[in-house]
Amino acid sequence: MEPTQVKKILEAALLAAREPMTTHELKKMFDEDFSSDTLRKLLDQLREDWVERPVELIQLASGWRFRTRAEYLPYLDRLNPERPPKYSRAVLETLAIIAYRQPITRGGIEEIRGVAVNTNVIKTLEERGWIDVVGHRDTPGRPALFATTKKFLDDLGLRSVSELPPLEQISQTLELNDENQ
Amino acid sequence: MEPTQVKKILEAALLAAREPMTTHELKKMFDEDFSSDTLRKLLDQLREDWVERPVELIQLASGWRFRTRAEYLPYLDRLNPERPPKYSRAVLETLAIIAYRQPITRGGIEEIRGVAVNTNVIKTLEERGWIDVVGHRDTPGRPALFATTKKFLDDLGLRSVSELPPLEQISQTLELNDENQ
Amino acid sequence: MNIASMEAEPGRTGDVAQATLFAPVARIYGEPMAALPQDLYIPPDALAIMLDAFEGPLDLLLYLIRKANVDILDIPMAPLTRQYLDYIDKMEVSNLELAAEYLVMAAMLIEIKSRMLLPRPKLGDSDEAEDPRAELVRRLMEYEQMKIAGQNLNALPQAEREFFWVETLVEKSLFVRLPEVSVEDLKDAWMAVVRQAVLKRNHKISREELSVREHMGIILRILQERGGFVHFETLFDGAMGVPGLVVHFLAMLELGREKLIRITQTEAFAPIYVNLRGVDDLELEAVSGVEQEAVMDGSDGTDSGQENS
Repeated sequence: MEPTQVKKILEAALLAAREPMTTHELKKMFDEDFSSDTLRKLLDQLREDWVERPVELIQLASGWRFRTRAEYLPYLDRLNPERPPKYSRAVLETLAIIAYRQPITRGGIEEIRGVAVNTNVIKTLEERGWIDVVGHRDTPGRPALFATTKKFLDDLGLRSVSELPPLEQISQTLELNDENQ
Repeated sequence: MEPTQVKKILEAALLAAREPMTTHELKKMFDEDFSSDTLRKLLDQLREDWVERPVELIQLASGWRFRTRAEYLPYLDRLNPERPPKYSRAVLETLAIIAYRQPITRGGIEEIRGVAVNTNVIKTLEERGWIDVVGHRDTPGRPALFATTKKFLDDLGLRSVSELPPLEQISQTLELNDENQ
Repeated sequence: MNIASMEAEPGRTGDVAQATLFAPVARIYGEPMAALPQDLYIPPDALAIMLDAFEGPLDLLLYLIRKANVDILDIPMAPLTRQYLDYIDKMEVSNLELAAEYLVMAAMLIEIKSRMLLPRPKLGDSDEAEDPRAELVRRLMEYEQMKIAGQNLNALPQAEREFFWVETLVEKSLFVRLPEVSVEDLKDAWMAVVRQAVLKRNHKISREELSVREHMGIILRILQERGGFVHFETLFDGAMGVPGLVVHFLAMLELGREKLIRITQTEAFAPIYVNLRGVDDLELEAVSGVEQEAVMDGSDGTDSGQENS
């Protein structure tokens, strides 16, 4: 049998498989007695063939399987949307304080929130790429100054921080709410 | 978004799908608002792209799905030595009567077959997801009306009931004998 | 054509076709039974299998008719009824439990046969008389049509039998869905913070131009990127427009006030330099003990108004 034909048969079997397939299983499809080495080479070629495609052939502990590439998962996720995860109140408030009071030190944030800021909160926001250190305050300990990044603006669909709801409006709303109480 | 990228996303979704997918569902993956027509054209292109491959994109009653091409069956069959169960004549005749005479009551099926319909026959077809109750006839006992499902059409590679093989004109004498003579 | 004369000799090709129609093949007394017996003597064991082979009286009748190769529209009722009853008798003699439908059909055949012997009543004005066989023929034809349709359906390629659905692995863990935050969420969070601050009354929430804050970050970023002393002028970009330049300038002053940058000018009209207050300053302090720095660092950070201007 032509290697191209063997590859096509392997491809058909692997695309339809519900479980990873071992080379031992794959061999069963052929009358010819391929060595595991030959089969392995063909599978490697097949993997190469699929490099530009949205699914990839991967070798797992229990065998070979086609898998949807990670970069397409966000699209697939929209088909069965699960409830998106939420940031904790601490993260959101910290982010808000940094956004409205940037550049600000951790001490500054704590002063406004009235509670200590957990390192994880800062880390979460840094890892998201939404805040970073833009300098250090020239006080003992030289605390880092945090500010929001361009990515933060992009992700929230803003062109600049000044597009955030103005504080005045917020204060007014707040006063209004207070009056209503 | 580039049409090539759209096609790749469609491909990723359809290759991973557990059920046939409608254009309506596929649209959900994109921010852009594609017309069904545009999507349909891209799906047709995708089908073209796969013409030489061992799997094919087909349009079924409940949407689009990839399946292995018939010519690879002999190889794939060797992977699953357990053949799917063969349906008895009673099941096949009952299925045909429901498919061609739907919606129909059990009494209606019995009238055509001339014998009582075993409950297991109905159960077999219901469990396969090929028939279900679509209503009740407004006669004493309010008997259930059976019809075939989309899954039935999907599993037979059909888009609608009208694609079922046409009913044969019954000849006055048996053609089977003629063929064999 | 007469059914009685159609007691076919063994080995007829039609029987081969019948055999395929009437699978499963059974073994009776060790002999394979590929087709239904030709004569009417049927061993009791075979009869039980036969009963299984037929899907009911219509199926049995169709078998008899098709085997005899007679015109279904002109069924010879007498021989057909006789053969049918023979089968039924054999089954009853063997004490096989016979489905009631077989007996109902027997009664129907006898009735048709007897009506065939009587003069037929005219149908309305037409000359045509109703054929007593009409209803039976209609049912036989409809049944046969469905029987064939069932076989045709079975011949269609079927999922998981002739083809398999493609289903690639989707590993959810490869995609971590990040929380989404909207401007609205931020506003709510900020309001919660402010509300709390108001309750504590130890914080003055000033109404500050946000853009000044943003530009403070921009300036800090530029200084950090370039490092060291930066020409004051190069920090301004004409493209910002007048309002932008003003905000930028205010941000620069605010940074100075907050002691985040140092703005220096050695003499009047000399170039103004801006640099981050950072490690260098601390080192500088340590070495030369710059007085001004010491004073300012010692201050409480309230508006002194005397800092680098």
